Amino acid sequence: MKSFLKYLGIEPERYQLAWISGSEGQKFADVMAHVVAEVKKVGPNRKLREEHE
Amino acid sequence: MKVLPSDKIREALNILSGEAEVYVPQMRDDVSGYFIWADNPQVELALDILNTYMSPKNVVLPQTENMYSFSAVGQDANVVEVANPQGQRVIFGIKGCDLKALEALDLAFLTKGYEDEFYKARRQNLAIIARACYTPGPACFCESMGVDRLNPEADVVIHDLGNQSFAWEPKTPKGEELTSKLQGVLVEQDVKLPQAAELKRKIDITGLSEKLAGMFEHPVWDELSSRCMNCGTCTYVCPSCYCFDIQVNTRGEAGNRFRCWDSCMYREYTLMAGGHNPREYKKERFRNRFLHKLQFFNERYGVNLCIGCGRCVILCPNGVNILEVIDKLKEVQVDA
Amino acid sequence: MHDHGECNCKDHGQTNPLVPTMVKVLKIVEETPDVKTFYVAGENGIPFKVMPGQLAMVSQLPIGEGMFSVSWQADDHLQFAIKRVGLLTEALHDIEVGQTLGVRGPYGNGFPVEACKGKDMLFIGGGIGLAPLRSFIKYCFKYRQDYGKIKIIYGARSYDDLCFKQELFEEWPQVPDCEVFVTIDNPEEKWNGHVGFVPAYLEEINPSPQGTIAVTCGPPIMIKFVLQSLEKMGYSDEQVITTLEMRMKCGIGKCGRCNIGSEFICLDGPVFDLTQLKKLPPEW
Amino acid sequence: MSDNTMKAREIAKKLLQDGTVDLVLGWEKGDEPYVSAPTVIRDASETDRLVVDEYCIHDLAALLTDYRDSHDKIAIFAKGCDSRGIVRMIQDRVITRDRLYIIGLNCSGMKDPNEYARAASGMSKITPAKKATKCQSCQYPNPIIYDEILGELQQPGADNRFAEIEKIENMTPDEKYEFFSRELSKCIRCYACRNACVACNCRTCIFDETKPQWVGRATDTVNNMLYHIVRAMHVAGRCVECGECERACPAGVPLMLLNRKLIKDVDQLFGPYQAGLSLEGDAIPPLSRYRVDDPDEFM
Repeated sequence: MKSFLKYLGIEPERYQLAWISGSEGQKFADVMAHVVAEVKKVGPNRKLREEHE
Repeated sequence: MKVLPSDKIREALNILSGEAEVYVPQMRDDVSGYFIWADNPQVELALDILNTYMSPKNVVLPQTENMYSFSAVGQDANVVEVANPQGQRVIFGIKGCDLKALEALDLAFLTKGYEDEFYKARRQNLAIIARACYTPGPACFCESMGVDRLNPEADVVIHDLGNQSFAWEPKTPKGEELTSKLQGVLVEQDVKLPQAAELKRKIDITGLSEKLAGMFEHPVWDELSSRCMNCGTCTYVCPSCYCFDIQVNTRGEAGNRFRCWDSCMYREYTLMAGGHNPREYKKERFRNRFLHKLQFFNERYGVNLCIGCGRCVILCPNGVNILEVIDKLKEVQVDA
Repeated sequence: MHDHGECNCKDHGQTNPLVPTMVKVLKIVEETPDVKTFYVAGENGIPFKVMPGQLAMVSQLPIGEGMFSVSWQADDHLQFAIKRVGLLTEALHDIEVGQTLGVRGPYGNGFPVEACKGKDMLFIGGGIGLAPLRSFIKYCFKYRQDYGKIKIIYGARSYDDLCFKQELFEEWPQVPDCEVFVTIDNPEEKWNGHVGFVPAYLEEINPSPQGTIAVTCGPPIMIKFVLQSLEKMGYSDEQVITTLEMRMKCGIGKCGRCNIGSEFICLDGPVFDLTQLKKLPPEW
Repeated sequence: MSDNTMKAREIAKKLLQDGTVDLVLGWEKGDEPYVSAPTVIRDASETDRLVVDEYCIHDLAALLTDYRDSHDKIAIFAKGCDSRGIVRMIQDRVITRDRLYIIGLNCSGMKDPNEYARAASGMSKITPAKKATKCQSCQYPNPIIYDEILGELQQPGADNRFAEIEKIENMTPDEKYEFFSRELSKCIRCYACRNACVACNCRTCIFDETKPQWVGRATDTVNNMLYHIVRAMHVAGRCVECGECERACPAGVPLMLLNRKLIKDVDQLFGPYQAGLSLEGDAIPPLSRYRVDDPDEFM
């Protein structure tokens, strides 16, 4: 899925997978921070969005 | 007679686009259809091909059309704004067969107790510049379906003189109005209209509608529908198929209700909430489409719904051919 | 094309027949575990007049629209009995009093109330099929003197599934010259009435076709068997009326899906008598 | 190909006469020389309607979904790609192998009747190719499974199936999105690609669902893209690359660019795998089974 979305032009940073168990709270926080940083770097998403006319 | 020279066509379209949305046949990659000229005037006009794959019905019945927007907050909701597609429209280059389909759509949308306001708004202020058809294609059988291809009922009829310039023949007051708007580009020339080629395909459907009335349970329908795969291609490219679906598009506390094309070939077209489906199987849906084309519409409005343009014959992936279907239906014995 | 009786479906609030007018839900009555009756009205009373058997499109704007028979048109409100089967009906069953809904209509030809005057009436209903019949039954009670003897045969899967129990067991049997026969599919302890399917029960009661009009509505399979039983019992085609159910989207005979042959259920129907039905292809 | 037609008719007549099968799924000529169309024949006397020629391009396996609930025994003609479609149908439990009598055709590449119809129609100026696009780089011209075989063995063509894919992969994200949104905005949602596809054989398709409605029916670019992304993902690992979706599309959307990308990914990520090549145990599509050594770099 990740490679397919990249193929369609969605920046890879926008679609990330992580396997975090319920007890790994810290890892969850780190992954979230990482994702936010990455997506901020890429900027607001204009793709696959309905433009309201 | 007035003539629109080939090098002035673009200019004429730009003039008309001043006060109206002008729909012209254009080629998008290898799909041709009727698109708004002002959207991309640089694209070549598809006037040198017989007809467009996508029929011009999207001019009066867009594939997706917003009906009304609403807001729904908590317990109360109300309609905010109802779409009202006013504004002048001109269709340039439509042929006699598609025009006859437009008449069938008028019957469906504007008669029998209710008028469809959205359709009416688009249809009423539509000026029609029709193209007389001198060079029919192999799959055309429009004359057997009562289409006058050389003299269609339009505001202006244009005749292709062979060198991409068109004889311009206004027919109605609206046509005269268009002519006066374009008198800067039209030139006066005496002109010889080309010789009309004969139609290769003729088919006689007299009495077919009555015969079909007694053939609902006939086993021929199994055989005819066996090759169909129930996709929606034939209904979407057909100029006279008009079935639509009403859907809602909700974004939080606001949204809009829109309508979009639908096809009787889809299983969920008649699937009811409780699970009952009067046309559950492919044969029933296939039969319903052809009966609607050749019998039901005729019984209800007195006109056939098939106008012989041949698009479904050309574009069906599995080679279902309405001409073969008609021949088979005529040839089959009805015992009851 | 059937005339619309005295109803004036042209002068409702909206000129565009596809755009709903807003109404508020005044009262919700729980008929059975999956059927509720909704009492709705606009600011100035009923949004439009409705004849028995006519339909209206009820819409919860963000969810969707659905066509329902108007179970009764009182002076100040409309009643819809709605069974929970799909996306919209599930949402409708979660709403409370005060909710705003969209309504448009009335659609369809409705029952031939004039033509049935002076006749004995036989109503045969199954499950939620009683909802459209109820509009005609209450109309007959309202103008009781215009109609002869009334028999109501009604069945459902179980006791809980019987709709309008209060009217069925208390009110309607008190109406002069009106008999009510109720059955359920399989026996239950707290039920000592008749047990069995409606078509079988109908043949058991065997009401004479003399001067009678039979009106039936229910699941398609029940209608088909009831029609056979009525024919066996000597009812001529003109004496048998049914109201049918199809998927409907526009309600004004345009979108093309509710057709039986060349007739549209939402416009030329939903009420047909057997002579008309027999002319149409058996596809409903 | 004409002696194949003779043989095909004999086989079909024999099968119908001795009751091995109840119906024959093959092709018959339309009223134009370039039209061969699928047909179902149940009566032995009508088998001379059958034809096997260079326009018999349809994957007849796609029509098997009409017989999933019946008990008919079916004789079906199958080229290389069609036989992979039959494997797909069997693995997806649409039909069982014993109900099928497969008449294999070693295929040297077909012409696309639709392309010829469009060229002859006067509605387009394309010149029809001698060999249909879907047959250009065909790797499996000979049927994978069959009960009887017609024609000589064929050699597979050069394998440049993924040339286009690599070209797109090297584009920038914006170029890629621009390309696909333009191509997919042409889609008119007629679902010919879904109905022509042997891997799309669900009883109730996700796009017919209304509770909830996953993909809107509006034909704006986003809904179209969502439709094609979801459909491509659903057939990922199961698509037998028969090319019927692209051939059936009236709007000319290059659907194989999506499917071939997923075929390449599944092949590389989940071990060497091509769909529909064998009915043995381990040939189950990789995305339909779990293996401990499946890649999971996100763990």
